[in-house]
Amino acid sequence: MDYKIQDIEKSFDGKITETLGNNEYMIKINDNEHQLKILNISSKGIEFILDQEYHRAKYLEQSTNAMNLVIDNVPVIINMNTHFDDVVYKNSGGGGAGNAQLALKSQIPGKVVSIAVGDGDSVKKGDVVCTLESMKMQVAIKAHKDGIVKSLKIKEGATVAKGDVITDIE
Amino acid sequence: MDYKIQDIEKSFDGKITETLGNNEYMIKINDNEHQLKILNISSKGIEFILDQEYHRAKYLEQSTNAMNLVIDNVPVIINMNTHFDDVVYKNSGGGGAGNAQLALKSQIPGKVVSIAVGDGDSVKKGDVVCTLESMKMQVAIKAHKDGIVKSLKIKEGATVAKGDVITDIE
Amino acid sequence: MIEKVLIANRGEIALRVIRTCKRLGIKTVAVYSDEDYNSLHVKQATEAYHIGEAAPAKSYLNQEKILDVMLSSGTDAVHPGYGFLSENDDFARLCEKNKINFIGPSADSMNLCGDKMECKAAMLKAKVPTVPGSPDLVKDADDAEKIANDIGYPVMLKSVYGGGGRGIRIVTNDKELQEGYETVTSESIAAVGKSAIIVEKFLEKTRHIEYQMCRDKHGNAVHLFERECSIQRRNQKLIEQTPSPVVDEEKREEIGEIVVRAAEAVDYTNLGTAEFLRADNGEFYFIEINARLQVEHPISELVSGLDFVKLQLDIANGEPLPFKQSDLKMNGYAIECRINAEDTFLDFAPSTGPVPDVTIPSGPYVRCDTYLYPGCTVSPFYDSLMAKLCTWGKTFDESRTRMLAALDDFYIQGVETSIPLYKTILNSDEYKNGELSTDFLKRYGMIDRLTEDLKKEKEDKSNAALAAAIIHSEYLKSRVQNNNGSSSNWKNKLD
Amino acid sequence: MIEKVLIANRGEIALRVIRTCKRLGIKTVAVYSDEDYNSLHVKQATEAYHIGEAAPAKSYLNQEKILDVMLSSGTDAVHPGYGFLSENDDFARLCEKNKINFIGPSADSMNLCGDKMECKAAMLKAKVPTVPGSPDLVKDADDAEKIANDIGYPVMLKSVYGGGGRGIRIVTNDKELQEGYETVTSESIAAVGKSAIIVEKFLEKTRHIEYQMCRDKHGNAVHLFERECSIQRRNQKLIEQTPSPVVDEEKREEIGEIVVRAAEAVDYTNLGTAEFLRADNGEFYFIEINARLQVEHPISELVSGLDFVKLQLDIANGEPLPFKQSDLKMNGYAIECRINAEDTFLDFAPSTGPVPDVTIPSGPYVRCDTYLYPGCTVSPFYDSLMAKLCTWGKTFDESRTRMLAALDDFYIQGVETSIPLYKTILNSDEYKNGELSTDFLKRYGMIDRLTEDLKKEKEDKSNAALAAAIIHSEYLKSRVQNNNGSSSNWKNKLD
Repeated sequence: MDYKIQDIEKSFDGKITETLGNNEYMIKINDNEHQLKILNISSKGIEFILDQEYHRAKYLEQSTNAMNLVIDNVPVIINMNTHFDDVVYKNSGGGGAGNAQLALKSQIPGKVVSIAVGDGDSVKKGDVVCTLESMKMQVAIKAHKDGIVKSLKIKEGATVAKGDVITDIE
Repeated sequence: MDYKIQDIEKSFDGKITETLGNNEYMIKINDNEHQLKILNISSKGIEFILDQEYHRAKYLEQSTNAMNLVIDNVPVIINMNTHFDDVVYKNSGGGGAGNAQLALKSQIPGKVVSIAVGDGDSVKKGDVVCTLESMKMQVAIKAHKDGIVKSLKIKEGATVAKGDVITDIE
Repeated sequence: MIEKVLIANRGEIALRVIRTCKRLGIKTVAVYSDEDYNSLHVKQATEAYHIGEAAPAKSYLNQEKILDVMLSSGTDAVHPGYGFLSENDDFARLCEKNKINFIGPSADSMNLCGDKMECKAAMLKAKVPTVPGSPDLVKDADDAEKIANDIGYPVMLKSVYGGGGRGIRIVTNDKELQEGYETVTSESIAAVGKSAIIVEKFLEKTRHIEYQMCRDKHGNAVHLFERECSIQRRNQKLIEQTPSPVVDEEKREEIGEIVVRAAEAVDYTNLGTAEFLRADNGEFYFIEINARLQVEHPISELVSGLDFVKLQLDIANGEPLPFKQSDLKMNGYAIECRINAEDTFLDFAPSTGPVPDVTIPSGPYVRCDTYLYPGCTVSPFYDSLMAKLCTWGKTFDESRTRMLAALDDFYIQGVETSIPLYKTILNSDEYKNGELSTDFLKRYGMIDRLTEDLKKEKEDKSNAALAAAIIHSEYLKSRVQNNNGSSSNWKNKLD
Repeated sequence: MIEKVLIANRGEIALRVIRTCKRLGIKTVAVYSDEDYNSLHVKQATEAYHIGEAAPAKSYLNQEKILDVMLSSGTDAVHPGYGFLSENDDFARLCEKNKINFIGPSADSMNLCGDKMECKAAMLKAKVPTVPGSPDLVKDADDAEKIANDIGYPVMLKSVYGGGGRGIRIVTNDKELQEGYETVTSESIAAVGKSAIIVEKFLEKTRHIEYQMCRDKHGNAVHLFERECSIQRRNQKLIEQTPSPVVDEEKREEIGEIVVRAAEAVDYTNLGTAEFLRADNGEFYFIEINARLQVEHPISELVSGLDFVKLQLDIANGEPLPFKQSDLKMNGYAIECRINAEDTFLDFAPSTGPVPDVTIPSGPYVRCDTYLYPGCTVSPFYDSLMAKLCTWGKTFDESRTRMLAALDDFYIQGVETSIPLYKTILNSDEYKNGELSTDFLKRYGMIDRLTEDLKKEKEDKSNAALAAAIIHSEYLKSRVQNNNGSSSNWKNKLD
């Protein structure tokens, strides 16, 4: 994936290249490989040892394309393309062949930040139905098929669990 | 309610006598009235001002009859009779007149610590069906009527939400 | 003897006073506004009373309300801290009238300290050097020219009705003075309809050096050494240190004797501060007396070993000073950084809001006076000082390197802080060499250097930041793709 | 010059070393066992290496593994802390062989300090007073009687193979000595098959007083004043203070000169401690040298203003001491309380486990060296010292009252601690008056007084505790009876 750190000119290419077990991974950043060991991880932050050096990151706000974090007390904004919307989309039934499934289900737990449609609206496959906030990240939930929005189940400000039906699309 | 503090001889009678609004209450302990203002409260502890003096209590383990807390860094064990089991019991349908309701529902959210019965066992009204841990307190869930345990829905270690069916009793 | 002290203040200074009182077995009474229910001073005092709304005028400046609390709680003394009512002679007088021991100077002395013209006159009488200039308003341009020639150019022409750069001219010769006098007069008349001009020597590259002073009710007075507070923004101190790099033992004694005379000149009792400007030629000029305990008192505590709040209580109790000047020895070097909630890049604009997480530095010879705790709030109603970070060292460089390490450890989430700027300053050669002046930030382009330092810091951390971002992305995806969202599961899955 | 230091230790002492290195720009290498992944020393060092299982023998005592890390990480020096390998002369020799600068004495000097008999002989030669007794094993009962009469009764008969109270007799006259000699011999033979007896003067009501000493590689030596460490349990120090209440300036110098001779007698370099017993008659007797930085070094730092880890690094770099004895002045009073994870009422049995919450005290003249943080774990594999709480004061009573306030602020959830005991001790008249002895706890019935204090504390807090319980009960009930369980809802409901 491509990353860009705000205020720094060069851009970075980074990915996990190997999982070593015991919470250890090999990570490649541009042309260099680094060993990473996770000590703690949660939705709030991560503690890890990278090439024998301890680091602590706190995740602050983020969108799918930018991450605002504090690394060892230094605030950093990283711009990236996580393709996270796509992953959510695929897992909610979007992109699949079958059109039979009516219910659009949430693939993540989260709080409903905004709703883009109302009962009776017609939507195209891939249209944003609502936006959830999960783990401090805003994620768009998209229609998995063309159709009419029927019996919308969510309210702004309410929370949904993973697997909860957001709406039927007929 | 009657209270007894471990290692202290005398016993105490205490209750809320008045709610003053703005998170303030009058509390009577033995013969003296005290004014109490809550600053913060959660299942983990409470911060309050009692007669103009700030206190902080942390709740550690507790059962329905004993509370282990730390008040201003001083650990204290209080023995008491909260009648909490009774409250739960009444709210789960027990003590009522109607015998029609099959489902025994949990009136509190909690973790299943132990299960006292199995499918097909016969129970009397008031028998312990299972024990939940909620807010660090162990609470017995009792049968709301005589009958046979049918389709027990819970597992040890699992969590139940308020209103979840624990079992049917036919 | 004082047995119960009301602290008519909030924030770190309220905590500072409570700490000493607690140790001495003296009861404390906190007062708090709507904004401060959950503040530490409420939690640490023996008693706490709500006194009103968030706006200072409705709470911390509400003399009648505070008096009510003092009377009803059986308080026998009041500590005003700094700011708020601390230099309000009406309040001091109100306390005197109600037989509450005001921990500070008498109302009359405070009044005299607060009146700049009268105070200057008292100092001149006591042979305390003040900035050379007209003793009073000048009559006309020729009178001004005469004075300018007496004190030597450059001089400043100042309308007493001016302010904000208007009604002020720096002039370097007679011709400029005559022209400038006209301009200042017309500017002042244009602005406020009248003009009244004084002449003062213009000092370039000045340092702000002040002396802690201390005088009991029996007339015994000492100074407790100097502090240099030259690093400022908009006339507000940012970093203070003691000793000053330009004050040696001899100078310390010379100015110290003047300070004792200054305290006597206004019949000052309790602890206070005499502020001076030091010109680049080494001359000291008295500016004013701060008639209270100062923000930066901890560094003087660190080099004297004294507890200034205890000293204040003792003096207020009428006890004689427990030492003579010759008993006092300066020990080591101390620095204070004022950790403000402000955005250096927005011209130090305040930055307020909730602070969900904070890490307070600690360690040998590190002291941090603060009201911060995880989950607290930095309120827009009060000043931006969140913490005073102080370090001591046997040498200046020990104190400086300890400060740098402590600044590195200090983490405050949720608001902008002055911490990064201080790291840049303390790492600069100019600071190391003691080349200080009140225009330090501009003179040495510190904000630009800070920008560079922040960029370099980000570059140093880029690999670690990316690693954190990569792992977080994978973790998020796994929570979507996997039924059970726990982190341990994710780890097992990737393994 | 040392540029990268491996710290062959864990816990607070590893953090202490890292702190000074960080300030000086020296890189640090932490090592950690399976138990210590999440320990602060791992997080604060420049680099961290895993070295094995939790059991010390498999990690912190594993010389080969630690050497591997030193060589592969490019470390040029090792700081051993205290405990673990700090007094292991094999390890010091291994480092010397591999050109790693061992921050401590030479292997030979360490070896000599560790051999009680040889060390005593070296001290006698240097005219350092040791506990009077047989210079070596006694031949028979009559030999023992002769020595006993020389040094005066009471004396102790001690089998060198004894321990734990066995093979030891205190005798007060010739008759008891003859009988005791038989008993000790037969006890020792019964226990280990052989017997070898020494005679030593028995000292009653002794104080443990030790001197910090310091000697560079050029032979310059000074002492850094004494510490009194008489308050102990099972021969382990609990509370230390400096100066000792029974050491005045004259005595300090007198014993200090002996300490310098002791350092020279074993060719000691770097920092170390000479331990003495002080008999009730005022005589000092050397016991042993601790050839390392000691747990209680912070209080000596607080009264000397020095950074002992920096001093160690400088000496290891071959630099001469930057001061002479006459440059050193003792400043003020310092106390250390060792905050142990132990249950006072279970004979100080260790108490281990997770620490979900902790509040570290801070404030002027308060220093806390600790590895604790909220969410850490007190491991059963290592010693019970969780924190060293130190306070300084211009007077002893300032230091003492600051310590009491700091102890009050110290909260550690999840394990039993020695904090309540220390509050009882520091509040006692005997402690205030300096009536210290190694049997202080028993002599003054401190455990019983603690029981009383704890009861009183509970009584004082009973109203507040009940209020908390009452509110909690109502809150719980409302969560059952009310659909929405949030606390704010509950408050509204009750209102």
